[in-house]
Amino acid sequence: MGIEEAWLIPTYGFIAFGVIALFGRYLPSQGKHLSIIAIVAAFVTFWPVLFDFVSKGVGEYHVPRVWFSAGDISVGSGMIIDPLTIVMLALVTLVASLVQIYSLGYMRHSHKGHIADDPRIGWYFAVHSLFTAAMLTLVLADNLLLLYLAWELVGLCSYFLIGFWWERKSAVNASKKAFITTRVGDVGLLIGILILVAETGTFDISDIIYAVVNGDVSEGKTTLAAFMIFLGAMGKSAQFPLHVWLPDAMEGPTPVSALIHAATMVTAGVFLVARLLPIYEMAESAQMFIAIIGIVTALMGATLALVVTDLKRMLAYSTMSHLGFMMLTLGAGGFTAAAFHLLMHGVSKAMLFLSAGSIMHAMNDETDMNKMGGLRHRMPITGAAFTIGALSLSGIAPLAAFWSKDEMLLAIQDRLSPVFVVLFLVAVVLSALYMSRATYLVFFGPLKVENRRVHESPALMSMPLVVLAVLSVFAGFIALPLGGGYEGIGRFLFYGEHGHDFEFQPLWTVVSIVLATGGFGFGIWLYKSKRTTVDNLRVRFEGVHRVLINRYYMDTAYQWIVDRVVLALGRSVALFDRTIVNDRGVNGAGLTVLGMGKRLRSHVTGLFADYGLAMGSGVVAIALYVWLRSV
Amino acid sequence: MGLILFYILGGLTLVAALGVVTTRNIVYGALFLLVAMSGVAGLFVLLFAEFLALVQLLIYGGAIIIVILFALMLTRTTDFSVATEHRRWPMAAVISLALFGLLAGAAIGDSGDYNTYQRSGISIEELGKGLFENWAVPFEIASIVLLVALIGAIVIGRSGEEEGGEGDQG
Amino acid sequence: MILELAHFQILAAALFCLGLYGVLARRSAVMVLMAVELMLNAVNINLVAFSAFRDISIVTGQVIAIFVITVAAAEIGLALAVIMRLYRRRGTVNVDEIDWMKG
Amino acid sequence: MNYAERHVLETLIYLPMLAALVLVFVPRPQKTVIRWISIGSAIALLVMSVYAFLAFDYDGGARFQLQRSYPWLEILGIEFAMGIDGIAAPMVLLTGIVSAAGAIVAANIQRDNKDYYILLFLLIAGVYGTFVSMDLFFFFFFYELAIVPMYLLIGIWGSSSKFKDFDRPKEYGALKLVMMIVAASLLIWIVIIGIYAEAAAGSFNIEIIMAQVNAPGRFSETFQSVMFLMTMVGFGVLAGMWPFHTWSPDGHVAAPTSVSMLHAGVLMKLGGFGIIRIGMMLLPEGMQQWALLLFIIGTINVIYGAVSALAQHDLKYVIGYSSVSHMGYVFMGIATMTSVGLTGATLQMFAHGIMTALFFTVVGGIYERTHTRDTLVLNGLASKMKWGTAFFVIAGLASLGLPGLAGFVAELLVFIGAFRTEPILGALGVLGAAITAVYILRLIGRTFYGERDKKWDNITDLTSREFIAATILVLPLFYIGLYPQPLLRVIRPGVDAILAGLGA
Repeated sequence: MGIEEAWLIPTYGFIAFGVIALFGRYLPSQGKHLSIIAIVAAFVTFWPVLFDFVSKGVGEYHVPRVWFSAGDISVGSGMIIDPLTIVMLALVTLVASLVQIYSLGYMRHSHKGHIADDPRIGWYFAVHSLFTAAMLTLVLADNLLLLYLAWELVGLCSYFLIGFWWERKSAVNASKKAFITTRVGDVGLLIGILILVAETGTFDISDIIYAVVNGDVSEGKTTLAAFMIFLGAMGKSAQFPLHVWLPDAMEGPTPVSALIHAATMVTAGVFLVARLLPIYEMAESAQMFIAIIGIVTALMGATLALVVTDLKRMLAYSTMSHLGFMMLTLGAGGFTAAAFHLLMHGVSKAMLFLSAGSIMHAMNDETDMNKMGGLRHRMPITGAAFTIGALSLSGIAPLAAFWSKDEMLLAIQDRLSPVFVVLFLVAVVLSALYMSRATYLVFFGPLKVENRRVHESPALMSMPLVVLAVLSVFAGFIALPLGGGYEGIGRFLFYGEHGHDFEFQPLWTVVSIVLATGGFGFGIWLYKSKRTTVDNLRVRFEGVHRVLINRYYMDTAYQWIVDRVVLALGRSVALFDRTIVNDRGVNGAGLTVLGMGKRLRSHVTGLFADYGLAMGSGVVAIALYVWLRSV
Repeated sequence: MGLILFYILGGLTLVAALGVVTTRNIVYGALFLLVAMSGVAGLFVLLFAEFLALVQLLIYGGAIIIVILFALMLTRTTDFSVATEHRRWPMAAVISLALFGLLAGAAIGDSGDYNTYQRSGISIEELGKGLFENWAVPFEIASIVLLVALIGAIVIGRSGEEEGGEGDQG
Repeated sequence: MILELAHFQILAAALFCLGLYGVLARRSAVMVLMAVELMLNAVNINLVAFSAFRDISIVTGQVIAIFVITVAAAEIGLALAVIMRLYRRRGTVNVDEIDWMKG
Repeated sequence: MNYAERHVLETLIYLPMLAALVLVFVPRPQKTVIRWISIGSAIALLVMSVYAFLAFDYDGGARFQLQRSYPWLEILGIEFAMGIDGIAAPMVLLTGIVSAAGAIVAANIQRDNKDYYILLFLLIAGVYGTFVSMDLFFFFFFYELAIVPMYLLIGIWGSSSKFKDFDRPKEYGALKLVMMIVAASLLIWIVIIGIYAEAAAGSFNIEIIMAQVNAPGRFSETFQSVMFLMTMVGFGVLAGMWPFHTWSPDGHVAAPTSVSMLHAGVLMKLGGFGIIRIGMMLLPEGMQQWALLLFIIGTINVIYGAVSALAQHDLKYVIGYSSVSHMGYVFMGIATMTSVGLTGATLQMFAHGIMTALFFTVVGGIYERTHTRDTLVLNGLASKMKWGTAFFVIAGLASLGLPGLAGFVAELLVFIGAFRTEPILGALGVLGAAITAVYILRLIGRTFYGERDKKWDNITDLTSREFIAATILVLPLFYIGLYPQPLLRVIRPGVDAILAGLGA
């Protein structure tokens, strides 16, 4: 059981999906356990692959397999196993297993008086395992086509899962919006891939990178392809212009958000850019563009998270903001820092979503933070988990995200201009602020009377929380060289000559700790005592507040574009098609023929004389013609 | 000598024909037609086709003109003198003249090897033999044509009474 | 100037064109019929003239002339019957007013 | 060639005619007997088409295989010659699949289904004949045979529809459809006669004519370019080329389900097939001259079809316009004149044929139950029509080019070819795919998901018959999507032979 069997990991998911989708009705409780078995099996198979990988020495292993060939293009469906893949495999299989176990508990809600599974639980778990399988294929894919296939499949699964409760109109619209926005991004990705394929003649990632690196592909084409591919990444990872779908995606069940909109799918964009980083190294302007988009998204996400009252939407904005951080670091060429933060953020954010889920589960789907308060008395485990997650993501010292945020800070300050560094720090403070706001509003402060009966979630739901909490606390230490041939995440991720090991720059670390803890403390203090100041702050900055509440009016703008421009264009083209091309063109031709017919008929007067004249003149004309020719 | 006769008879026929075509009163037209027919008969005699001249006079002069007069009398077109030509007559005149010019031109230009005008008529029994030997079939057909025309005329003519003037089939 | 075939041909042409004019221009159907008779006679003249100026022993020209006359007779009979019906139906034989064939 | 291989192609033509003949003698009220005979022979056709496809020897075989020819009119050199090449084999398979599904769905026709089936089998015989015949004369003969029954099928069994500002009586749809195509076929007839005369080989057989194509002095530059333009327009009308596409939405709205399945599924591919077989094979220089125009029109087709589908309210109108848009990819694929592009075009013809047939099966089912196709009225059907929704969603995803389904592989190959020759137009094509996603999802979101209008409380899910027809169509979609190699390796020899001709 080594690297060669790595393809098994995604296959469990596909098989589970096939079996449940087709024979779900006949399986006990619609086959949800089968999906659990599949994902746990994937997690279990991951470990021998890891050990085999480590034992063989960290490097890039390529297991090629031909899928189909048409004309002179042959497309493979092989695998690449390299540190990035391993890290992603670990994250996806771990989080997916925990989320699926959590879903067992979460998807049981009081249905007509008694606690029972959701009527379509089978479909839920089927799409869940399809999603995990697709995500794992995406991570393992060695060629851009297989990656694009998995990319679309992941988008499709998020469409189904967001729109899972399709009785609700809002869920249907949210899922449609999500799929179309990501689809727009995917068009860019496809065009980017096609440009690269047209230039290099192959889909294989390593060949393409090799061709780009030693200059077979022209500068202009590489930059264009890089831009286009980043467009796809923006769609999937909800970066600035294409981020509008993420907050609405919260319509789906919370475990879905935990898995898809925190740990896996949204990180696919970051993964893609990381996988193709050498191409971006060659395209300077593209990389700068990524950095700019990253920082803009980060700030935007942070500011929106500050004002939103819905707990899940706040977490969505926080994800957006952290994805912005990762993109910024990739823009700065910080491959290891970004991958590391991706891991850490995945773990902590998934836990936050799961705890939000257990809160909602306990307070029958209430998500408005103002209605919560002082829940720590009633829900100690969830409370503790949420606080650890919040602290870690704000970058408080020993916890997971602190290490990665530190790494990112180092990567940014040594490659990008100070402006980025300052903005990065501002964003760090803001994220600490909104995390503290959320933690305080939900768990601390007085317990409201109506929340009296709230009780802790069942073991099935709280156990994953505990696992993730433990991870959030200790995961950070993998950055340090822990011996046994393992010299820290830096060396592991960036094998080969230019890997950098974890050096400890005291100055920046102190700055980040001070800012993070200061931000968090200030937040707690502000919301604890000075509730009034918060209100009049809101009043004074009324304008700013309204803008933020309306998500910078982006959604309304997009909706306006869709209604006014796209649909109007459709209607006008359809009208043009029916009136001009059809009535004028086709029927028109018919009518002209009829018209000619009518005119001809007018010559048939019925008068004998006219006919005689016509005949006579005919004879004369012919005779004249013959005569003239003969003369 | 033949030439003078030809001019006399030809002129007579042409004048009569002109009369038929231009007279205001239809009855005069019929009479002019009679004169024209006799002129033509004369020409036949000039061309040694005596039997033909006889037949011409007999049928045209005797039968056809009379029938036309009957028709004129029955359709009472005589009591009002109808304007002769309809409004597009100049066009007809032009066409006729053009045709005449062409035909005459063809006739003059025709340099066929025709032998000169000489007195050699054919006797009636030669004509009869020719008619009944190598033209027998057309002769029979002609008789059938006459028979059909006869019956047709009777049927059309007779069935007209009982219908009366019912609606006009537009 | 001795008599030649051309004279007869020109005469026949003149007669034919007069007949044609009559057919095209006259308003009364009966008059049209008469003009048709003229045209037929013109043809006869030509026929006989040709047989005369060619080899007279061949009787074709005259035989056909006879046939032309018979057909003319049949034709005039029928035509007049039709005109009688026409008159009874439309009350006029004026060619301009009979346009049942109008398209 | 064993006995079966020698006679499989001609039986593909004789069997439908035989079935029609047998049906003539079945008394009219025996509806079930008629139904079983038709479905039986349709399944037999499917089996034989699959056999013909598998019998095609893709590595090293002759260009035209399973040949069979009967002398018909020696003096003109017309023989009833049959044979399939790399391009025709998948088309024969497609015809088998779609006509089997069509015949099964046609069982819903109650009103004198005997005549319906007879006409349907004539149509199927015509389609098989066109794909299979190697003699230009018979190519045209079957081409007409395939189109003429359409008029009666739509005119009698179709359905007129009233919209708020215009209405489409079925007669109008039928008349327009057949009129435009027959008028266009006139152009094709001129081309065939022109080629026959120009080749002066005294035969209509393609192989003999092809030998003459690059004979010195003949098939001059101008001759080929004029003839190709006429071929392009002639076949383009049937294939739904842009300015002449308006019959497709109107025709489909009026047509009964199985007829629109066969029409959009197979007949429109005749157009594309014709352009390849006559345009590319016999008029190579013409092709090179007009390739850019075909490319531009193909892109217009894609964008125009997708955008106008956005604004449609009637289910069949949307599918009609989406067929126009997808045929645009076929034109683009042909116009790239690369082996990847042409393979993509052939695959797209195959994939789109199946997708549209699946679409129409479900839409037919919906119309059967709700008697309306207006998406403004229909909503929330998913709760009642589980399998109907599932199949429609699969067809929708295939048409918006989701990887893992047949549509994606075809569009991908076309795009690769396009990016090699005209990158800008290729990018527009990809944009077209995005617009497709918008209107498909709007359609699915509005008609299937969301809360159900109480009017549709008592509709039932697909009947077992419709379910079988839909499964026959779904399997190839997934199979080609996941593993297209069996189809691609058959197309390869056909495409290489054509490009060799083109290259010369």
